Amino acid sequence: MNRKYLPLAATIVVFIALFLVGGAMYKNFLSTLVLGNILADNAFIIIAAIGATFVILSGGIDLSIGSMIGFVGVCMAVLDRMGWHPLAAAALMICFGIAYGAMQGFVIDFCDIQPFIVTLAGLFLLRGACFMVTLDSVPIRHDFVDLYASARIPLPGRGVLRSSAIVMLASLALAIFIAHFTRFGTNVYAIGGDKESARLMGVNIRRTTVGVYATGGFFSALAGVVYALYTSSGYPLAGSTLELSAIAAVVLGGTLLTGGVGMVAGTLFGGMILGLISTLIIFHGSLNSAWIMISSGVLLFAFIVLHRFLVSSFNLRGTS
Amino acid sequence: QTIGFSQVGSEGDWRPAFSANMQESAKDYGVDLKFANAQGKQEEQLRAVRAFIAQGVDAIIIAPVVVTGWDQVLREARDAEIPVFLVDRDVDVEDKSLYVTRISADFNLEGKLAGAWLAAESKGDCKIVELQGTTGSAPAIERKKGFEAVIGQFPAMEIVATQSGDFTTEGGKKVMEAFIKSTDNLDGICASFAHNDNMQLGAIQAMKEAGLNPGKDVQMVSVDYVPAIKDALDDGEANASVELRSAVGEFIYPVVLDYIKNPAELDKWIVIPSDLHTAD
Amino acid sequence: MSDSSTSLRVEMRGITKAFPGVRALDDVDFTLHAGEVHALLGENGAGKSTLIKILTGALERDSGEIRLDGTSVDFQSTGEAQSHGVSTVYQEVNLIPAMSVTKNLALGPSEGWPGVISWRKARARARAKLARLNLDIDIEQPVGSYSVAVQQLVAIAHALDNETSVLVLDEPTASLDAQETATLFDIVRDLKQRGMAVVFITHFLDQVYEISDRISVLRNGGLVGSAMASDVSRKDLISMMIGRELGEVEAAYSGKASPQTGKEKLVAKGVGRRRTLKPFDLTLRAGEVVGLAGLLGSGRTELTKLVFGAIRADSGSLKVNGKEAGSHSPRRSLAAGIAFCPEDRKAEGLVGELSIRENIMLSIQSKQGWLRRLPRGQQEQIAAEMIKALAIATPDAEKPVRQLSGGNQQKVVLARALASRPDILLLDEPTRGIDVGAHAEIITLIRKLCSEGLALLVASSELDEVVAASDRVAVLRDREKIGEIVGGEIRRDNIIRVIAGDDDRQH
Amino acid sequence: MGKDNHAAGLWRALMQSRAIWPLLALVLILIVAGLISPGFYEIRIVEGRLFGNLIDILYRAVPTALVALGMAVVIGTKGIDLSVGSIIAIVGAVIVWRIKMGDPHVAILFIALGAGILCGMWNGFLVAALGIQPIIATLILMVSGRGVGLLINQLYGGTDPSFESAFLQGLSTGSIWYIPTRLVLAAGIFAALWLLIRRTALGLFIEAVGGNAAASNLAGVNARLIVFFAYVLCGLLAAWAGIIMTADTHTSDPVSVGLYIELDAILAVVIGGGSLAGGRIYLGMTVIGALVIQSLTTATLISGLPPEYNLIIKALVVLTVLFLQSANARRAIHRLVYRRAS
Ligand SMILES: Nc1ncnc2c1ncn2[C@@H]1O[C@H](COP(=O)(O)OP(=O)(O)OP(=O)(O)O)[C@@H](O)[C@H]1O
Ligand SMILES: Nc1ncnc2c1ncn2[C@@H]1O[C@H](COP(=O)(O)OP(=O)(O)OP(=O)(O)O)[C@@H](O)[C@H]1O
Ligand SMILES: [Mg+2]
Ligand SMILES: [Mg+2]
Repeated sequence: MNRKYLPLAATIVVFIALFLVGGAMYKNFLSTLVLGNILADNAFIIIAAIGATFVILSGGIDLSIGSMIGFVGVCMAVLDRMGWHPLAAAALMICFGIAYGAMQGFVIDFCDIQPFIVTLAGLFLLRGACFMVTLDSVPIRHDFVDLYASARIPLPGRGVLRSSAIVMLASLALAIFIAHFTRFGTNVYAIGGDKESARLMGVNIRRTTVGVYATGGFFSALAGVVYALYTSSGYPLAGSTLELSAIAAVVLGGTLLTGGVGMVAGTLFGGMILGLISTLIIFHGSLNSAWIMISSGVLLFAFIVLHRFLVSSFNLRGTS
Repeated sequence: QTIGFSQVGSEGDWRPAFSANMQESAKDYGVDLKFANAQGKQEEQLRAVRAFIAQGVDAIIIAPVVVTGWDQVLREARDAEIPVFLVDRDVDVEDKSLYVTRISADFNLEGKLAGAWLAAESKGDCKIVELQGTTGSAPAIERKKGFEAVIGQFPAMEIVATQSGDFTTEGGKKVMEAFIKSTDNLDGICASFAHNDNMQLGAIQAMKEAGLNPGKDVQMVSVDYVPAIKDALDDGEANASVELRSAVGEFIYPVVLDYIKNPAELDKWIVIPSDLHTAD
Repeated sequence: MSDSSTSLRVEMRGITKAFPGVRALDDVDFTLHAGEVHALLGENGAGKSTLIKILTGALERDSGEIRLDGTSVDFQSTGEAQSHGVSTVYQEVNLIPAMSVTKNLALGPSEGWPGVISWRKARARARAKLARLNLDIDIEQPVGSYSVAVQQLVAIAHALDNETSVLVLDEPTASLDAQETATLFDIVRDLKQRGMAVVFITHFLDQVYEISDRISVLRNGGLVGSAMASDVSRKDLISMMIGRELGEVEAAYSGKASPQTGKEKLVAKGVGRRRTLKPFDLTLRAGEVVGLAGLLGSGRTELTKLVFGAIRADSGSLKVNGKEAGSHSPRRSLAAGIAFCPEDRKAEGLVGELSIRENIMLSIQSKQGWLRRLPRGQQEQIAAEMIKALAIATPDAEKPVRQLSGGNQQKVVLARALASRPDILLLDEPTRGIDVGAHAEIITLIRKLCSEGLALLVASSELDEVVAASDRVAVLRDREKIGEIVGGEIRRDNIIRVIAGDDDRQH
Repeated sequence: MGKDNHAAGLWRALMQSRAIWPLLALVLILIVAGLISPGFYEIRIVEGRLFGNLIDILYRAVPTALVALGMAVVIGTKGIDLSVGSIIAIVGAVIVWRIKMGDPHVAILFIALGAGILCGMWNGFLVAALGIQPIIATLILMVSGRGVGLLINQLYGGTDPSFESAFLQGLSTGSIWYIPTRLVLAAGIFAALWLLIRRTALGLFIEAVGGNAAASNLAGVNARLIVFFAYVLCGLLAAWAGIIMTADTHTSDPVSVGLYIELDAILAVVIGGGSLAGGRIYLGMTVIGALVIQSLTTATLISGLPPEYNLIIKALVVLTVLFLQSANARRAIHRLVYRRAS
């Protein structure tokens, strides 16, 4: 096996191990129902994280994800109140996401400002914009939303694959294609690996940077749409601090935050591991708030250490 | 009985007390409580409710983070034949039969109580500074609405400055410090209304440090009635606090357990009374 | 000359470029004809790389005009230059280390933006490009896992494209062995035949005469002159470059008679590491220069790193100054008086953001410990001494090293090692990219240090340098030390014979 | 003529200096605030200490500035510390717990600092010894640290976490010679830190490790130890901020105290010219960065705008400052204006 698949394989192994441990500890855990829930409940995080994967692979970071999700949500809700069809509203918001992302990318490259700060300003700006749109949470009531909510593919066992999960898997396929089979994807890895070298090798840095953040914007807006449909509402505080979960999902999936190394597929499992950690804690159920927070940290730690251990031990054996 | 309880978070003094009360009094009622803390995120809450359904609990109690977005998951609970009870905040669903009942205090009423007390105290003539809760959060919105509904009746009552103190002592203190400067030492201000006690406690500190007399120069009214505000009331530094009970296990569990034993139609809102406490 | 004006490919007129504090190029003219190899020479910091960066769109010029095939051009990016048929191998190996060889070779200006890539085709193309350079490596491995020399070849492969009409090579041979250089030159000749115009920068004068048709010399940002290669003698060329005559330092070292007499400074017994280098024995004596010879990837770098403790040995024992060096690390080695100069200055040598002074101080300071900071005055004095001793071309010691020319960066790496006043000095490709004049001065300096009792180990891909400088040569092949050559036996042909394996000393 | 040249040279040097843009931003914000609120610059003496908006800005900026200084050091090593808010929460909980246990308050000061150091050591261990990426390594403490704080609160019951302590409150809200004590102490800490970074070789080592860890290692720098130390230092400074914040409100609120302070701290470092790519530490400019953020916050608070606008204003101001710092953007603006004029 090629060495570069190792972190991904280790992530999958750890996910399965954690899932089995949960199954051994709690009744009703080891079921397709729980698996389907993890897929659906984390769908928007994973979609956002897929966008973040591109940004991180390019050596950048996008902190505006959570606010974008909130902003898309409130706009969808307000547009619904104004009588728009949710799909039309979604299309508009996705265009907005792409445009906003592209603008961030342009500012980052043209003004040579660090992405952390530009997107942090984006975090403030979009959250502030949410409050401008509405302070209340607004329901989205439309037949399409009910249709979206009830559409599902049954899995063997009690579980179902909900529409959110389906959208998420489709985005994943799209993202894998973009990252690994297009020139743009290769350029993203290149500027993340070494921007100066990439520039000298003839990669168009500005176009790639703008493209990367536009892709990020697309996926976070899509995540916002999924979130809005999933909760059938818009809430100005929705998605707060979600950017951290998304970044954590990317990194847990084996992508290096310094850019240039990683895989989109890993992000799926990174996101599922975060969901699994929460689900395990909820199934346990007898922890108080303090221990809930502590144990999510401890589980995160355990996962990272296990992952490292797996990767390094395979690495040693692999080359001998 | 196994009951799943999805809590909003653990911010401030009030909510941890609420959570602790729920977990402790569960023992008295012989309930196996599955406690989940959403840390202020609706997605965590939806996850928790789904996990409760997957676990097959006997009933689910939700203290919602937001009012909207519940139709879908409540339908899933109904399909799994698990009754859902709301505590604390309300939900906005089309089909009210999706939950059994809401057992809680009334945020709007809390705001109104505070407003009414202040109107009586100031004889309907008062310039007020307001310390809001987290922007966009349900209690902040409701308490503001309730309060404004009452003072709207009195032409001479007016909110002259309002800012968010994020429900924290620190935030309340910072905001009050700024108010003190922007209103020239609270010149002409007759009252401070805070959406929770923690912010009011911060405000009291800020006023004392600026050489003002909270509770005397300015009427201090807030919501929650946590232990620390009791001391302030005793010292005369605060004037009134609307109690939001944290020991609500005794109100909630009997209703839930009764319902599990014999499911009967209940009122959609069982109101836990909010009392107004003053210095005396 | 009149006929060649019809085939004038590139014409640069009045190119000027200033950086804060330096005038890197001052009104420089440069022309390039189809079917010629034009060597661009000059001291370190003369402005060669700057000139070609301006030609290829990597830098903006302050003034001047560039014409390509008669039309005025203004490339905003290297990608744009590439699509106009100008490809370049820049001085610092510019590849993406974490990406596979295939992907690196597939990078470039993209036609049709969201283009889909067929990796099957890309792999075939990569193999073909590398085959042309006689390079047989696993193209799925990340480029960073290969040695600098291999990376250099991959960078050359990246620039070799049939669509290209102008090929610019900035010190492509600095880290190549004779064999790879020969392969490269065959290719260049072939391209020339087909009418391609080639710019070739190097500090090896032999190579200049071997391959180039015309020579231009830069000094201090100004053009000294251009001439046909056949019209200038080596001596004239050198004085054009450095502005004075060069003494006869390059003459063969005559002191090879007294080996094995100095005090044993460092003794390695069976030191090795699995999958890295087979256990070897090596002794370094005071006042002695030991050369390391071998082919590309034979393990010279590994050997120096093992001795320095940059790679941890898993067998054997190492004695430094008679004392057993227990667990060996760069920090301990430094404290024991060993200094090391790594081959990859960009990745392992320099901290680009820090100034020249700070880079030079790093080793001395870590020897002193963090609490005993050298006073600023003393730091400046040491830096100034080093800048003078190694002729580092810079306006002042506070310039970030990132902004220095390649050769001057290499001098800073050397300066750091020398400034820590070592008794044992390990140099891995120490003169990569250093100009003729400075090369001579550095060799003089190092010999002086040796005569004062320094033990020196030097790994170099320039066999002549090894022959010229060493009292003893250790030869490596396939990650194994296969022999030592001593004293008068040190001759180019002897070494090649040992490397090739028809020597009875093997195994 | 000569004088003119000299002035022009000075002007150019000024425009090229890193310090000018953040300072300019600070001055601009203060001017705008003065226009909004006429009494903005007034300084009086109330209750034995200086009192006024300008003092408030300095006073309120202290915790952010302290955390930002620690962050600057960590960022210098090419790291990041997301857990500073959690460290503040833990320190707050520890203080209240030890007070309720009846420890002498001077001892509590050291226990609290110890708690911060311990947290820093944990982060440093994960990053330097286990080699975990800093953002994820510190995320662990970020998510669990507030839980630890809650847990410590439970050690004494936790229903009423308020306390009184003349000593600790003196450190935070007291004053010496009309000057708030926390300012005096912060100035002392800044001086000590500056000496530590710039008058020992530590600063050089940190910047070298942040710039190129592999090269620094080969140059004999113990890169791991340096990185470890940076996190410990950051933990210590966050602990001091935690003491000030806890003593300020004399209560412990682990869930929300210092929420998002890590973002403000990082912002301060960047406004001060630091780069998240590591390799440089600018202590003085970081403090200016913290002052920019705090004056912005204070100005927004007194502006009378409803709180919904806070974030948008912050975003716009931050972007403007960064635009000004960007040479490329300045050039573009210049070109635009120039073309318009001609
Ligand atoms: N980005 C930069 N900023 C400031 N000065 C620079 C920059 N790039 C190059 N210089 C300066 O310009 C001068 C010319 O450098 P250049 O790289 O062209 O030299 P070179 O002739 O290629 O030397 P070498 O043989 O060492 O590669 C040097 O003094 C160098 O310090
Ligand atoms: N520290 C290291 N860890 C892993 N691999 C390494 C390390 N150092 C070198 N290598 C790899 O070992 C191989 C041998 O190359 P190396 O540079 O050691 O040979 P060499 O004889 O010095 O050749 P040259 O210097 O001419 O390139 C290369 O693929 C190189 O990338
Ligand atoms: Mg050069
Ligand atoms: Mg080598």
